Amino acid sequence: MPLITDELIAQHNLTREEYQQIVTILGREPTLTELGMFSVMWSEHCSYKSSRVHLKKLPTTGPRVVQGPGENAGAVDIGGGLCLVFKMESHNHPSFIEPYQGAATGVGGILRDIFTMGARPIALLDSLRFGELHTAQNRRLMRGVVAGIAGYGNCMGVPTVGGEVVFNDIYSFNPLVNVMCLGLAEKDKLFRGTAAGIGNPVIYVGSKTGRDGIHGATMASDSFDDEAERKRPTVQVGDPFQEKLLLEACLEMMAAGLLTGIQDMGAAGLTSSSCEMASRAGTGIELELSRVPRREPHMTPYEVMLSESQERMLLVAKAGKEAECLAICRKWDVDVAVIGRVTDDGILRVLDHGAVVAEIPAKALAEEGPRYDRPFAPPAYQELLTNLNYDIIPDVKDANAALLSLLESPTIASKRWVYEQYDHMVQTNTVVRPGSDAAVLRIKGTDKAVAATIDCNSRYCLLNPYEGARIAVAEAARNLVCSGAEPIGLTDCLNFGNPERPDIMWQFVMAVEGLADACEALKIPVVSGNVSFYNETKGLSIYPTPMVGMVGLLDRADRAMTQWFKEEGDDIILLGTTREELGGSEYLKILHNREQGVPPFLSLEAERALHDCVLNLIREGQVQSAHDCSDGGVAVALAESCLSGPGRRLGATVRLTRGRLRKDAVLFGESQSRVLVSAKPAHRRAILDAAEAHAVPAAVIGTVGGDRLVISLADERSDDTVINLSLSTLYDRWACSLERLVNQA
Amino acid sequence: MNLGVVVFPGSNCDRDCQYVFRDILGQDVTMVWHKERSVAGLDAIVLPGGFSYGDYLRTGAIARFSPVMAAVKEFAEEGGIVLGICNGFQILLEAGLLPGAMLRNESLHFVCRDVCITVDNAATPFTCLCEPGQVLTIPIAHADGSYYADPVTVASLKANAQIVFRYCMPDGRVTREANPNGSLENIAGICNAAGNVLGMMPHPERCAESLLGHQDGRVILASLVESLVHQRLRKQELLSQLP
Amino acid sequence: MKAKIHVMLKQGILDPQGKAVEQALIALGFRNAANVRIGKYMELDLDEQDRARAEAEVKSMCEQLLANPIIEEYRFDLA
Amino acid sequence: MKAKIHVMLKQGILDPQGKAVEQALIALGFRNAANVRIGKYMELDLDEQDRARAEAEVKSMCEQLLANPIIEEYRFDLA
Ligand SMILES: Nc1ncnc2c1ncn2[C@@H]1O[C@H](COP(=O)(O)OP(=O)(O)O)[C@@H](O)[C@H]1O
Ligand SMILES: [Mg+2]
Repeated sequence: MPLITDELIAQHNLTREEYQQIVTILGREPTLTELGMFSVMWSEHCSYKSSRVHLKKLPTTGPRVVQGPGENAGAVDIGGGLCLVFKMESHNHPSFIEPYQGAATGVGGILRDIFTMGARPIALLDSLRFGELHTAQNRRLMRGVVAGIAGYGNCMGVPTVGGEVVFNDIYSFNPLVNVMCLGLAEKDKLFRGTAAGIGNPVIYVGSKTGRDGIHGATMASDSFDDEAERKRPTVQVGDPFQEKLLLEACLEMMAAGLLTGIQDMGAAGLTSSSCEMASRAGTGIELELSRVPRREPHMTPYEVMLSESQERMLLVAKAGKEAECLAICRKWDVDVAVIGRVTDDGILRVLDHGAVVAEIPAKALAEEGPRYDRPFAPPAYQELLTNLNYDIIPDVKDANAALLSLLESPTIASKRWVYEQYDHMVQTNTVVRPGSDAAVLRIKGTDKAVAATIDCNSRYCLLNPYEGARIAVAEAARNLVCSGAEPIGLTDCLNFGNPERPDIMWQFVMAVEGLADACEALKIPVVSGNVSFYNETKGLSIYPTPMVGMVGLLDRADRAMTQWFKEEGDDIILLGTTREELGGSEYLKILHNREQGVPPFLSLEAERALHDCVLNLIREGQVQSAHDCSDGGVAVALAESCLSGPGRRLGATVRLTRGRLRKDAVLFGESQSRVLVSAKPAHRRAILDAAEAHAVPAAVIGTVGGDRLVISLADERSDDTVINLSLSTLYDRWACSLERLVNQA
Repeated sequence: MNLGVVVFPGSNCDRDCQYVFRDILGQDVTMVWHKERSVAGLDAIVLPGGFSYGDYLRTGAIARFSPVMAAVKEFAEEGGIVLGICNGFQILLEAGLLPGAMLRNESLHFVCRDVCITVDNAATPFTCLCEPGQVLTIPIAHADGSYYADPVTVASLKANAQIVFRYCMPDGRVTREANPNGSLENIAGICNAAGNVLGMMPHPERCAESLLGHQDGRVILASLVESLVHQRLRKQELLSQLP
Repeated sequence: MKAKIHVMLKQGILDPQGKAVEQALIALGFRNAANVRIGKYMELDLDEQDRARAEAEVKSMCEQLLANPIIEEYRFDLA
Repeated sequence: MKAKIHVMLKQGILDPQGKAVEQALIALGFRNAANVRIGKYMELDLDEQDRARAEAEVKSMCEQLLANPIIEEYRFDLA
């Protein structure tokens, strides 16, 4: 029995106090295996020790909530006995070390979280952050991550229908790879990760266990430093074919009524799945490790308990159903073994050939880990970021050039190069494919559809984490609304730096409060989520990036709306108010190389009114297109509506009233709560009336048609054409830029 | 009609094919597990898209040894109608039911998008409702779709009108620009010499409803059903003429 | 016995992967690299002492599964 | 000079391809096949006469591009 030394404790990322807590719980010194189990379960990644006190502020209830946070994924009711199960997760650190496998196994993990619930996965979305593509390393990371997501998702037959890609050098040494998955289940047939029924068999299903990713969970709770090199062997290789078989086998066992509980073996593998299932049910579990299928010889109990080999599940079957479970697994050619049983003593007891190697109260491991209310305070530099004197920034001279620069900046440019590598049509539900404000998927056997999107402007969050988080929620909801969907649920993935730093913790606390307030105001419950801390390299933190994944519901799939113009002669109407707001804009970054200022103002009342108005217009068939104004402002939104359709591209002639505002603010400012719609002229009156009834400012700003985008700015004295570009010029810059940047030598 | 959709481990368009034939075209569909050894009672067989056996080693290479493939081969030899879509096409090539082989896309990337194909042969059971030269818009989704065969084989494909679909521009011109994967002769789909086995890379089942954008794939699937009806009538006629 | 099997695309068949790697090598500054070709390499253990039988068996594996004779050629060693 | 490069997954790293092929071989009746591992094989011409320099160059190619040192190992011959 090795002596637990201070060094060993430090290697396990446990503090002296945490270790003392372990000794108190056990009433003795832990064994090495026990120390390993505590260290992974009490890591930031698994225990949420720094975030839990704040996450409590998020609103998690609502009439549609079937399952809130606390399970493998959340679920909302979509009527007709069905529910939508969804969650988002990060795989940032593994993707930096090995982009293809890191991203691929990230997809594998979130898929398991969904089918664990008894839901068949119907869609994936991915939200990515990379450094700018001027370095070979950033290009390699991007190529690898996209290929990894494609490699796994495509093979699984789950369409990747949406997401985000944003570029900023702050992510060069810590890219973000967040993946969200949606699944569909019958509401009363949801499965949960509980080990109920004393004496029930505990069954291991899936890939054999190897020495993969041992300490993956603690790695995700640690920053990168030069020792990243040393940690490399922990990379895991994904096997999507195995996962596909596992998916089918699990769904078949669930449908046959053989199971009482099920959980994937994700971070912290067999340890987390077993102790969490027991803890939720208030039971214990006894495992015999010699029965665990293995890929490598001579694995120690420590390694078996901590392995993060992919594509594995832990099931609790109903007593007497073992044989049927085994038969289904054999049919699908997946490894399976009965490795333990449910006990009544609340203890996770691990045996190796009959000898006890670990004996820990399951609740202590899963729920009674340390909790920290870490100190937080705004950083001294915060004021420098937001103080921006606009007098020193000249107004735009050549608006044509400015628009083209924005359209070809990779954050705004078309993401076709990415989403064409993803199968986004398999399962034949994709009504709105990637390339519009939100993806829309019909629900077979009903008239309904669901929409999904991920959004976060992390520059806003840097400048003001509270406002930035509120805007992320508002923008996600607006994207759904523009697709004709009513927002019904939210999942988040909170990517931040080191929580032990008060400035980072301040960003986190502010962001969570922003999320909470926006969700409260827009009545959108948070049903699942994930926290990823320690996103920093050599002391440099990423921008605070609270990714918001949101789902919406359409009563009629055939009313799904898209962002592109449809017909010559249609009116173009701008809903919402344009203010002089350039702070944190893509325009300031691209044209003036500044990431500064105050993010745009957001009134959640105005936002709600806008949503009600737009949803009504779409439901009544009064608009032909709807597009949210975000990065790059109205000018970019107009260009996107001209260019992004699958058929013939349509131009537009637009006149914007400038008033006393700067030209660049009118064209490229990112004022919130604005939507661009196009409509047949016959509907103009009804639309303007509806807008007035909802107290939403509305202006007819132009007409669809021709093969140019022409924008003029008017004030009391003049009416100047400031943008006049052919669609082919615009298209070339916007559609081909990303591919050019990724493939540059 | 009773169509069999074969389910290999790793198939992932099997349910899409089931849905389109059953719910959109109103036919009976039987899901055929790859370990079955008989396809008795089926009027036609569909090998769906996906990643059978993960497509590890080569696409379709391992699936061709599934027990059901012997029965499929026999069914085809007796004139039964067999449609292989995407991975199904790759399996038919590996199994030798169609000539040639599939290479990695020239771009080396998986590609998922709409393309145009022209119907080069409108006289097959899969295209009988098409006009010759008709241009269809249809999605592709594959990483290994660059069709290859030696020059002799290609010549005989041409001579026998076995090239059924070719990638083309929206106006029907078959150009290099229209080729999404580097396929020889812009080949998107070929049939066997007898005409009863078709393999195609594009996915007709993904565009058979207007809700999904367009429904050009429907004419291919409906042709297949129409051909089965004719085949049955012909059989009945022959039977009635027997003494 | 251990079999070591090499499977390559036949000469004359376009190898876009080889070409891409070649271009990447040149971009990295390896200007004197040329004719890059990429194939598969497989190793397996064969529980068989008789060399002739082992050879026949591996040949049969290659022809049935490991290589596609339309586009690929193979060679193997036994040790 | 010609470089012949073998790239394999490191020992202990899951090799899904190898596993699938092994199962297929066994299903085909090659019951004495085991431990199938699949890797990459690359050939390239190097316009370089000096053996030591060539060796250094190929090593550098492998480390920078041809192999992924995190999960793969490589070896090469020059001829
Ligand atoms: N930021 C968050 N907001 C809401 N719920 C969260 C958040 N982070 C985590 N949760 C919830 O806490 C639970 C544990 O999350 P996690 O450990 O990521 O799950 P898993 O074990 O599947 O990785 C989940 O139910 C998750 O939905
Ligand atoms: Mg989970």
